Amino acid sequence: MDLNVLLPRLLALAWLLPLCSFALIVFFGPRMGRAGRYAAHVATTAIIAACVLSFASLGLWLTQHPVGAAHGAHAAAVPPHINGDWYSLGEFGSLRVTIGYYIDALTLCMFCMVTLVASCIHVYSAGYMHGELHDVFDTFGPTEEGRMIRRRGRYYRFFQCLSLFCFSMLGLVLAGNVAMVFVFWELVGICSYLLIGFWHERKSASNAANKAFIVNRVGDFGMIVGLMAVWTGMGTFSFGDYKVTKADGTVAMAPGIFSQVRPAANEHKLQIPDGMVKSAVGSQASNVLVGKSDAKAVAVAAQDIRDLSAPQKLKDWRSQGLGYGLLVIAGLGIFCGCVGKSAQVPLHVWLPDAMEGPTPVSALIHAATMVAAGVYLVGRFYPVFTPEVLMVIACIGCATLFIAATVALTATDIKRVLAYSTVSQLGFMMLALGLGGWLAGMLHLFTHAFFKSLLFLCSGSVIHACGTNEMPSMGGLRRKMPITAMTMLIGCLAIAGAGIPATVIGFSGFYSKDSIIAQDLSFWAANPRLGGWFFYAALFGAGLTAFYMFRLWYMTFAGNPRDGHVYYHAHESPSSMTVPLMILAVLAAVGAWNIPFTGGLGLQSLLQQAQPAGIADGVSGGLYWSSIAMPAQHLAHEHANAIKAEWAAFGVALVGFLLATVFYGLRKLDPADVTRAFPRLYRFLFRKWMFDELYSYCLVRPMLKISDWVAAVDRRGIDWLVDGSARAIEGIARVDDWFDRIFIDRAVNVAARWTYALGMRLRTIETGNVRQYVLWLVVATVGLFVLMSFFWSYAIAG
Amino acid sequence: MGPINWQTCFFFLMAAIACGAAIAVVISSNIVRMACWLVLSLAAVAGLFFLTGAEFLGAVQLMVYVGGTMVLLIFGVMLTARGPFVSMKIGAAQWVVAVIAAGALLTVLLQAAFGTFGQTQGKPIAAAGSSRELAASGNDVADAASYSPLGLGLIGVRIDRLAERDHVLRGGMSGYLLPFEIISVHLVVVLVGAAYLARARRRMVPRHWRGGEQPSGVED
Amino acid sequence: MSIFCEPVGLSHYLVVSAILFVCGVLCMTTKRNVLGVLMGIELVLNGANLNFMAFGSPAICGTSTLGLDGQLIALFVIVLAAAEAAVALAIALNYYHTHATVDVDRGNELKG
Amino acid sequence: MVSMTELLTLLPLPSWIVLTIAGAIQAALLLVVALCSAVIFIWLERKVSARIQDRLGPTRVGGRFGWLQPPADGIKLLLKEDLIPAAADRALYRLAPYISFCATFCVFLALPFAAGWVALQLNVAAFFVLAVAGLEVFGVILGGYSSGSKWSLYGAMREAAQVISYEIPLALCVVVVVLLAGTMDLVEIGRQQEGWLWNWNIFNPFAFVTFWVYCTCALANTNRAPFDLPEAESELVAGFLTEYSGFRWVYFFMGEYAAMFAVSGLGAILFLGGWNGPVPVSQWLGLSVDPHGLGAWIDAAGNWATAHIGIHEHVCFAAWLGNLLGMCNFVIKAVLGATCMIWVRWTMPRLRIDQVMTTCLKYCVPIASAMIAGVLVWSFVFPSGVVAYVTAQLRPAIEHREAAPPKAPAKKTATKSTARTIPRGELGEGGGAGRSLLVYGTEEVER
Repeated sequence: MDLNVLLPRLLALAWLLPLCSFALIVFFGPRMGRAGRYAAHVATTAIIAACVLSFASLGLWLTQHPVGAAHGAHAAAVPPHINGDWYSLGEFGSLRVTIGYYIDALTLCMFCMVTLVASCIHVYSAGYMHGELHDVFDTFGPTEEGRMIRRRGRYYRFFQCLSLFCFSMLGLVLAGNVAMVFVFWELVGICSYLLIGFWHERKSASNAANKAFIVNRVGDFGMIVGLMAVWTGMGTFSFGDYKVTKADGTVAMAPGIFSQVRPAANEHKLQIPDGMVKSAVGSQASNVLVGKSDAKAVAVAAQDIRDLSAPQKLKDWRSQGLGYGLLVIAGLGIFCGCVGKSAQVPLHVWLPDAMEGPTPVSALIHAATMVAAGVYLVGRFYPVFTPEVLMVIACIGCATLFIAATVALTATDIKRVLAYSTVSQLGFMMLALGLGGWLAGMLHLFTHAFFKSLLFLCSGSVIHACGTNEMPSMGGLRRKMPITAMTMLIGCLAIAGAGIPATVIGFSGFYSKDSIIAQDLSFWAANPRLGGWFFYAALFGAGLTAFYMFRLWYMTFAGNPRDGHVYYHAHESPSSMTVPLMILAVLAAVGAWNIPFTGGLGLQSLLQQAQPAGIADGVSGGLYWSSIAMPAQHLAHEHANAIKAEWAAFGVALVGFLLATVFYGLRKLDPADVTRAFPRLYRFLFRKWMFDELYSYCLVRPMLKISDWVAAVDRRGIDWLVDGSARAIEGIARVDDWFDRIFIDRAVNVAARWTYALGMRLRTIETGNVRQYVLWLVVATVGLFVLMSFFWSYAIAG
Repeated sequence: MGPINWQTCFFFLMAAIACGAAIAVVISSNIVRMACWLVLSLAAVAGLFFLTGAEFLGAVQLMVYVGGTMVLLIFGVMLTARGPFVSMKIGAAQWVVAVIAAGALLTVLLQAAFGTFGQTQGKPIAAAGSSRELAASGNDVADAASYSPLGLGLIGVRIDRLAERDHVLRGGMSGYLLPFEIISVHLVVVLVGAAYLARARRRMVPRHWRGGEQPSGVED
Repeated sequence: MSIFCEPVGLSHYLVVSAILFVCGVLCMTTKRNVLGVLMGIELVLNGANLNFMAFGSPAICGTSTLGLDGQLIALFVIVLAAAEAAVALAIALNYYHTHATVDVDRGNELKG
Repeated sequence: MVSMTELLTLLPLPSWIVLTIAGAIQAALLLVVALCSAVIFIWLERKVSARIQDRLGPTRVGGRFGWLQPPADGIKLLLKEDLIPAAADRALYRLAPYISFCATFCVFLALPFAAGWVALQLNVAAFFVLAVAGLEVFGVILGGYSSGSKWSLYGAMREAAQVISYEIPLALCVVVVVLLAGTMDLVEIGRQQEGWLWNWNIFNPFAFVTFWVYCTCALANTNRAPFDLPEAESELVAGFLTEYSGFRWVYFFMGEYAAMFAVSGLGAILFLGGWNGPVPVSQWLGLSVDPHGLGAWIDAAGNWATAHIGIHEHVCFAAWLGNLLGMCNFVIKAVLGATCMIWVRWTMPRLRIDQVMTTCLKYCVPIASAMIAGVLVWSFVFPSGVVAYVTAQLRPAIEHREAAPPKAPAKKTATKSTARTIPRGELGEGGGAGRSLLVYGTEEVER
């Protein structure tokens, strides 16, 4: 079968399998075995089948589009892709809302990564969540009276949500238009809400769920603005070109978003879409017409509106930069959504709190689904971003990586450390993307998915064994749980970017992080004034990453046990949990390697194939901020640049590692001394840069104040009105009641009495004697005859 | 004096039997005798049916009514075989009232009946009286009244309305299929209901026996 | 003898049916036995049936006849009478079970 | 064919006397048949039972073939004292035996002994037979009740319950054949089975099954063993016959034996070809109204002979002979059936009352119902029976309704009987066969 037909079907199947599993568990979950234990099998089967399908699709794709071929064409052309629509929900004017697909190498890689990681997490969850198979005494979530909650297990519901989560994420990846992306974007949000709040009896969990949801709404608001800008300016939501049937029946290709922003005619360089130019001209002219400043300007404006359909004037307007603002707004809006979803500063506050969910959920959110969605969307939408937007992305990413890395230094909750490390790594990705390193950013997305899911699952294993999240009560666990310790060590090495500089040997993080640093470096070369900040921040963040990750490892596994009780009860996890760990450990180590004997087939080359057209060569300056120059991507790979970056990264990581070893591994120095030396800084970092407090002061408290005020108005004013009217009605009712009693009731009673009396008279007729009734019948018949004979002469047939 | 009209002869015979037996039913007080008279009366009515040319209905009358009455008889014997029930007399006053009412009814009905006297003597059979014409007309009657037209009538084909000018009337308005089905369902329901009503009960204590003796356990 | 030479007309049948009907009514009013009442009902139905037959017979009514309708209705009446008898007998049996008698005058609990 | 009434019209008498005499003669003939059948069966019963049970007496005594035994029985019973118990309801007690016998006798009225030899050719004959046969139980109940004896009452109740129950499957069995034949006229049913052996109804698979159900029900309806609970001598002395003696007892007995003949005869007509022999001999001989063949010679010879006697009417002697042959066939079949009943009586033990009811309600009724359904399907698959008849009925009526212009026949039909408008042939048996009781008699005069 043609690949253009087969691939969408395969991927749709892989996409819908988790939905089927969701539906099955929704309807039959409680009946799947005792306490729904087979729900896990259903969900796992579905996701593993989806994984197999995804890899099969990837294989099929490679038969048609080998990775080497893309190298030659290099950026000059639109990357190979398949797009189309399965089903059209409706057309409203120029707006087509469809369920479509846009499949390229990125989509396929995302599919494989998501389904693979999710499969591991599903298997892991089957072991991790076994506590939910029977009634649960929730020790973490006492009620307000302080009693423990006893509730039924919700094993099947967990897998139900997991399936829906996978379905949503796959749908987001597969989506062929922004509207569909948005729908699944929201579905992902809902799933995360459900899963973070899985133990919703705990106040902290339900708060965290609400927080995640609400913070994401803030980002989504920006995203809706961006969507409106896209629709206004381009009249379509579709990524790729799509077929339209014109009024005369001919089928023509209409340009999608990518073609409009980077038309082939313009050598895939960024260009303001016609629609945006026109709408900008229109709004400008109408402002003039409404203001009526002077006759000449009005005439020009009127002429502009008349000329809207003339193509030759478009070029003039475009050269004036009309509509560029709309394009920036579109990019910023979309990125705003990504900020929310990918937990960038300042909307990062929900992610650490999301640790309240079960650990597999954290792994899923942090690695494969939720936060990856934001980065994915930035990558997908990359052609639309102007240099200004890219700078905003870079700044936010830079801030995020720095802030999160510093906070991670002071955290003691094992999951919280990992959460901030995630935020920090996401900052790395955003930074790379913002500095023009599409490839570096996306590569880090994938490698990070592998090692972060590994780290989370390891931490879950530790928590499972110890029954606590607090690292200060752990220690020395490597003897009790060697597999977890080893795999976690691999994860730490990977995230720290361990590798041998100047060679191509290293863990997966080594490739991605080094290419990010290299990108920073080349950006610095292009922008001497600005780039240094980014470079040093990234370098510092990389060092901190190595430090806090090994701090975590040492505190957990090395040394002597700090809490004998915890240590005594600790044990290695069951194989259903350790096997996924080992698989992920292998992936974390080799994930970024090229597969041997395939001519350089690997994650990097695949991603390179998917690189959007026209972004590799860089740009010099935007319309509003002309001093920026985005370097061409290949500059980062220049040997000198790359070597420099590798050594720099290696150096800071080594320093971080050594510091961690000294402080926590060998315990030569006491970290408490450092804390005591900088108490304010420590408190500032320990309170996570006071973000929660800031929001509390700026937003939550004023809101509560306003609510109190409104409530007071309600109570004093409106309640008074309502009560008064009720009292008035009550008075009327009393009068009514009196009237009822005196007049109507009496009338009714009199009638009833009469009826009763009549009935008492008439009852004597009812003798209960059947024969007498017959007699009455006879008499009545005769009487009727006689009566009729009076009125109708022929009644008695006379 | 013309030739004897046999139909008339038999009519009077049957009518006399029917009426006499019916009066005997009223008069006799023994339930079994009543049933016998009733059978006789019904059989005579069946004879009258034959005279009107409806053989099928006559046979149905015999079968259904005689069978039904037989069951009545059995019940009568079973339920009232004990001495005091065999005859339950009523007072003379009630008799008088009943007879007066019935007499009034009879008067009215007879008035109506005699009202038709001489009004419809449609067929020439009466005037002719010769046996050949009688036979011919009898055949007509038979043609119209045998069971096949009856069955066809049930499904809406009306042999006797073929000459009707109005095609709606000629169709006999509609068949009797729906009433027929309703009747059959009705019969089934009735049979089930009757079987339910008459089913054997575990305890059959008459009301007035129950009143006297309370079960001793109730007071405790 | 002349009466036997005249053909019978509709009114002859009507008279017979009237007598049957009235006898049935009398039976219903004067019998205290449940079964006697039932017999009265049968007589009444028969009187009515005879009317239908008479009106439906072309030999008696000539052209202005009910035609087959008369017979069909009579057929339905007979069937319904059978059904009625079945139910009535079941009721009578129940009555006997509850009252230990078949005297209808004893069943006057609905007396006002 | 010249009929008896026609012969009688030669006498100088008023027609009503002629009719009365003719009817009386016919009735007398049937009575003779009924009585003879009773006498012969009583004799047969003794012989068969003696052979089956090794009784020595009946096989030896009573002249040649024991012919003296029935007269001896008759004389003995006639000479017995006619006792009426003191507790009896005298009128009913006397009436009961006659009712019982008359009901059975009425069956003979509608039973065709041969193609032309039937006292009363009714178009609802099968129905009529069932109706009047059911009346027999009346006499039994009245006799049982009026005897004033509990044995009699018990017997009568049993009889009533049994007969009423078994009338249902019996009627269903008859309906099966009626559906097959498309008519209720017994003469027509018999005529349809003319020809070779395989034309008999019993060779229809459904009718074959029905036949055995019919046999069972017929046994039960005539109170023959193993269904003789009403007179179970070991329990109820003699059931409803306990208090009867003398000639009244004889009436009951004759009623029972005549009923045996009647149900056997009905079975013969419905299932076994009636008066038609297994081989169509009479057709080969032309013993019918057919003017060719041997029949014509017989007619000619017969007419020559009658002309010499002084009767100048055309008489169809061939048909008369054919009827005689048919009657022989019929009687042989009926007697064989009755013999089988006797055989069964002396072979099978008596059933309990619950077994009797089970047989009826759980076996006979469902089987007969299933056979009705089956025969309906049969008729649709092989539409030569009832379906062909009904469609033949329907077609002219519908065509007439659709095709006839409303004006043309209006004048004519308005004055005439509506039924006349249908050609007689299309009405099938409805035309020739449908006569009322009275009309039949008057028609005879005209011939």
